[in-house]
Amino acid sequence: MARKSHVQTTINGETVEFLCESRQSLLEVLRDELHLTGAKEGCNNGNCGACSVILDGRLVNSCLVLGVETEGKSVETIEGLAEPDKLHPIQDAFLENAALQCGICTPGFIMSAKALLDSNPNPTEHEIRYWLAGNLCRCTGYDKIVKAVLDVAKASA
Amino acid sequence: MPTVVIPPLMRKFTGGEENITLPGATVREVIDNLESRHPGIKERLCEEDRLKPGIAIYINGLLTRGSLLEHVDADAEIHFLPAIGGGMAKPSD
Amino acid sequence: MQDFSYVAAKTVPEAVALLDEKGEKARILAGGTDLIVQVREARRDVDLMIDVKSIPAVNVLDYNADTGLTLGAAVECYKIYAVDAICDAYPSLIDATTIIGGTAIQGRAGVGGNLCNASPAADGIPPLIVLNATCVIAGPNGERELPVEQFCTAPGQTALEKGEMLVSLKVPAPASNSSSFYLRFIPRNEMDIAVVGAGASVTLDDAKQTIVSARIALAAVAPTPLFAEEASALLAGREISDAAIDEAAQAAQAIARPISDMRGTAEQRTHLVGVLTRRALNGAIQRVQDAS
Amino acid sequence: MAEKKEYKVIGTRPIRHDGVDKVTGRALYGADFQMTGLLHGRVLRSPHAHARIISIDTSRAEAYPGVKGVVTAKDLPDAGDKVADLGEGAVNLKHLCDNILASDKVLYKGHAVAAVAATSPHIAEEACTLIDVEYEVLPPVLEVRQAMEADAPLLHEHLKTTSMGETADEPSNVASHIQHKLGDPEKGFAEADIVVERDFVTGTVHQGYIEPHNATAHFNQDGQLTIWCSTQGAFTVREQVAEILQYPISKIKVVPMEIGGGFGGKISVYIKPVAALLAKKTGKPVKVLMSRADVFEGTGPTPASYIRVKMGATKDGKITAAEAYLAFEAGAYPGAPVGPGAMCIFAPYSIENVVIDGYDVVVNKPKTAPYRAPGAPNAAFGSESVVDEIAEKLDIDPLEIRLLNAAKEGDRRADGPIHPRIGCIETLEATKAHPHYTAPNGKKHHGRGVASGYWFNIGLESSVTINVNSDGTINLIEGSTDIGGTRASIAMQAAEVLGIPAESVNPSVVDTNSVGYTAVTGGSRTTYATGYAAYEAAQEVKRKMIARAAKLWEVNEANVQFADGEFSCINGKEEQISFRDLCAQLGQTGGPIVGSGTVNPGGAGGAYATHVVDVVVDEETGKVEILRYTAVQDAGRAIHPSYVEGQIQGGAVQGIGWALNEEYIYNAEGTMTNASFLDYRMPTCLDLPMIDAVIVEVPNPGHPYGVRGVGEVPIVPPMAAIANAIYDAIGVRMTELPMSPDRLLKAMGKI
Repeated sequence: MARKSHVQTTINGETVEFLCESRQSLLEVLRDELHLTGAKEGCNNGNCGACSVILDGRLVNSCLVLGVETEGKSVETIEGLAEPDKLHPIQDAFLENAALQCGICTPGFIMSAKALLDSNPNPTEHEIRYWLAGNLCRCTGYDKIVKAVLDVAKASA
Repeated sequence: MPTVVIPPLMRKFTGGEENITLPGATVREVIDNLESRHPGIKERLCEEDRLKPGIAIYINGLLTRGSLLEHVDADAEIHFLPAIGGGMAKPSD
Repeated sequence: MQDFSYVAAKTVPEAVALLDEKGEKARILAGGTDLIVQVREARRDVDLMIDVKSIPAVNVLDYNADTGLTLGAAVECYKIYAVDAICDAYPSLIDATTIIGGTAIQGRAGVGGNLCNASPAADGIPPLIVLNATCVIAGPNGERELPVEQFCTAPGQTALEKGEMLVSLKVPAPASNSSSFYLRFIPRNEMDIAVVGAGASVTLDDAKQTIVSARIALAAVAPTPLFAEEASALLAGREISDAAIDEAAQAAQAIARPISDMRGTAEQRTHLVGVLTRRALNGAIQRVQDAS
Repeated sequence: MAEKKEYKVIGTRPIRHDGVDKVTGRALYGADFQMTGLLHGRVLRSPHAHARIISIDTSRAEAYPGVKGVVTAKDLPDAGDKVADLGEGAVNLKHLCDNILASDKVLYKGHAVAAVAATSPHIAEEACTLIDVEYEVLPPVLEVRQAMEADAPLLHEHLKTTSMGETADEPSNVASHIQHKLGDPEKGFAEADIVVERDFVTGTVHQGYIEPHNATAHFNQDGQLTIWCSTQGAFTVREQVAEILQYPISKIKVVPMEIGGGFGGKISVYIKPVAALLAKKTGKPVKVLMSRADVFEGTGPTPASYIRVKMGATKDGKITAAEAYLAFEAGAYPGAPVGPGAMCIFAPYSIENVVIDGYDVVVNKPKTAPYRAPGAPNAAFGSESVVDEIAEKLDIDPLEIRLLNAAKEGDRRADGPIHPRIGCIETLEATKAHPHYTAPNGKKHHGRGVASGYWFNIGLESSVTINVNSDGTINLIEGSTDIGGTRASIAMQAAEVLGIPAESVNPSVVDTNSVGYTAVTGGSRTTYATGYAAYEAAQEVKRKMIARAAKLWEVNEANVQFADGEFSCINGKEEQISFRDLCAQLGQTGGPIVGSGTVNPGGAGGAYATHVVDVVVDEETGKVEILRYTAVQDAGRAIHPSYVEGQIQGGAVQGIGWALNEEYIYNAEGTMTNASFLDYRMPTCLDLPMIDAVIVEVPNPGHPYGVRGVGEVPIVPPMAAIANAIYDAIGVRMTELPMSPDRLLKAMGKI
């Protein structure tokens, strides 16, 4: 049996400890060990963005990070975005704009949009499309997703 | 009386006739009457008192459940068409 | 996915010792965007991943207008294009780092890892070749340097010997009146692997009308990224003209040895080498001419 | 007959009911399901496209630490010669079972051969490599025309061509032949001044939903089987699993989790019966997940096809005759959507003389599954390209020629039935009036194309139950899995009936034990048919509420009227009570109120779409960029316009992917070489402009609010529209999909 390592990390502001095998990705750890199933597996090789999380302030595909690599690091996931009584403005904008259909890509898109707006609060449509190109959506044709992100940018301008 | 539109691939049974008007208040009656006029055609449409898989019935342009018990109006137009495979339209019993 | 061990090395000697001890089945883990996928898909057999991201030497990102750039092997793409001075000095490197994967990939992947992965289609390698970069390699017998165009030896194979690792890349400071350009052809606008990639650097005379020197490099048209040496040499001393650029493009086409695969056909690739070489050269020239 | 009138809820854009769960990551999809003691299953798949299985030895896998059970086709009941009649049509049961786990032959690379349950997914995966399968490799058949040749290797020794009930004598890869005929095509072509005939080829494409298939199964000690999964239809999962396992429906409960896209691809079952078999064998709950490669190689793509279209027209543009030959790849087992393709191909036109032949042909590729208007996009690529060419040769505007020949109410479709009220002309007129169509378009290598499309839509069974709450809200229970906002569009129809806000409806999608039979979310039927059931259920609630008001006021029910959410007394008493206030009185007036509706409506009402696209072609690289895109569609009545637009935009973009880059690329051995999201190139947002969705409303008389299905038809026009735009840009007619850069370079003579 594969050996497990002890890892201590910060997830959505809380210190979390877990045991994991070296071969378990951060995505597997989040979903299977910590039951944070908001990040989704769409391709498991970094091409769909459904597993996007923010690691030490930078957007990453959690399927391409090993769980053991997160020792001492800070992870933000979709579960940590809303306040107890209030959605994050990006979440509101996705709802207002009907920017989701099946919803499987939505957590990834929202985390990706958050990382974009954190570093560039007022992106152009092209900048949004460039930044979100690593997130695949098969339902919406992206139109309403891009509009939702533009709305958030406008509101903060 | 209802009119049956004979599918092109079955017109050899009807001597090329495309539209046949015959009595019947249910699909079953219409098919039985069709069979007595053009023997052999029922075997192509039905097996064991059910419509063959792969064949669908449209009455007045609407897809039915494919039951032989389906009611047929006096002026109805009946089509036997290939059932739409690929997961779309053949309802289950 | 096969089971393996993981070590976060603290120093280059520690990583080198582990590599030396474990041999082929030990791999350096930097961004992991290629390695993790390869192991997951059973395309690479690995017993040990040596995470080098906490080693200071592989995280250096230092640019000096006189001495050039030192780029640690584990520096992620996004850190490179965040530095304005690097964007100005090495635009081809920025062209590449902003198109490797998507933004999430760029949060992990780096140019050093791109080089060590040794994909023939790597976007990061042609810019390094045209920018005259040198690899700084550490091994059991100390450090050595190698021109970047000699680093890749076959698909997925490098000149690294047993126990050796890439520590950093050194890129000379750009000459005056010089610039560089990298582009690739992909069917989509992002997220694809290059069907063909072409990089070019040029140095022009003060009038910006004559090419003093040029370097051209190609991706995805041979088992390794190629330095198009003859095509580059053809341009030295030539006045800028469509004819000169066409000649160089043809010379570049002549060295392409592409295959047909799911990403493109051989004839398409050969054709694209010509198109992209022209565009890369014109792009680099334009950048020099646009600079005030 | 639904008339244009004012609605309070319909046509508004409320926040969808499941929205907050889906933007916070809390919504539970199939793979998110957790359970104590869960085992993880993985499937071993064939490395060969066509081979006989000589032997399977699972002993090494069974001995591997952590492995709890291994299953193969031997664990399935003997299928014999039975025909399974399923929600997806009549299917040979052996074919159905063999596609779950191959028994004697593997028929495509990726065909499931065995499965392992273990304590971790990694162990299950490792154990799969320890299963020893001996194959006798056979030559693969990878293309439809090759498969139809007399000397082609046969996939199935006993498969014989059927044509409307008649079965051929000799075995063949052609499973069936269909034909539609109208008028006298020969005469029609003789009357034409111009005849255009072209061949078209389309590649194999996948639905490309982002969520891989998943299933968790558990057998209770009493034999009760529960399956938690993502599916387009819990009831069809129940039926298919019951048939495959030969297990009573009453002992199977299917719990539909949230579903991450389907587009037709999550109707057929793949790993659900496998999870059940593993659960049975191990006595533990087992979760089976597919990888992305499994999804590409092991689940239904939509067929590649060869299509020949011939159309004739008079000088003034009247189409006099049309002929089509459609040969569709079914994949490994019969069932290509050639029927719908044949139904739809000329449906935007009123043509007197038509003949259409369709062939369903097996090849060594995964068995195809429905994909958004299955069959129609392939067909329309051919017909809409030919119509464009006729228009060009006659120098008639492409929209004008479509208007001149447009199908309308009362016209006979080529397959026989007569069109009811349809919105073909209205859609074309709206396209003509759109500023996009008249915007300047003359730059070098820029082009504009248009194309139309038709999809018939379906009705089928839906059931809804409404429980009235004392606070004036209702709980709406439905069996239609919500893939794109249908909780909202169904709830809104009930809300409209009861005069309450959409927010006062709590919709739930429940398991197969908890609601009446409901067919799949597919065929663009959900807002139409389940909405219809919700309407009926709400009507029952309304009737019962009227009875309560009558009781409260001690009047006859006939004296109670309901309008705008208020019950009032007519004839005599001055009484009025709101829906909400009356709900608070339910206890006093006789207890809870439950309304139910179950429907199987026949009047789904076909949908038309016309798309306009501007492209620019890079003449040196062959790359096509989409610059502007407008999609006009008759929705009958848009219940929630945002989600109607979303369907239109999403369908158009899937079509753009199909048009430009998406295809299964096979090597000579029959291995798909691009089975990943890296190399199966679906559009990213950087490849697209905004998609302008224009909703036309020609109410469907077959629905109380005039709803027509909207989900499928938007994928029908894009391929031809883009091909026509490319022609406009560079003067080259592209007849092969995808119109990828290398094909454009070849067509332009650059390579």
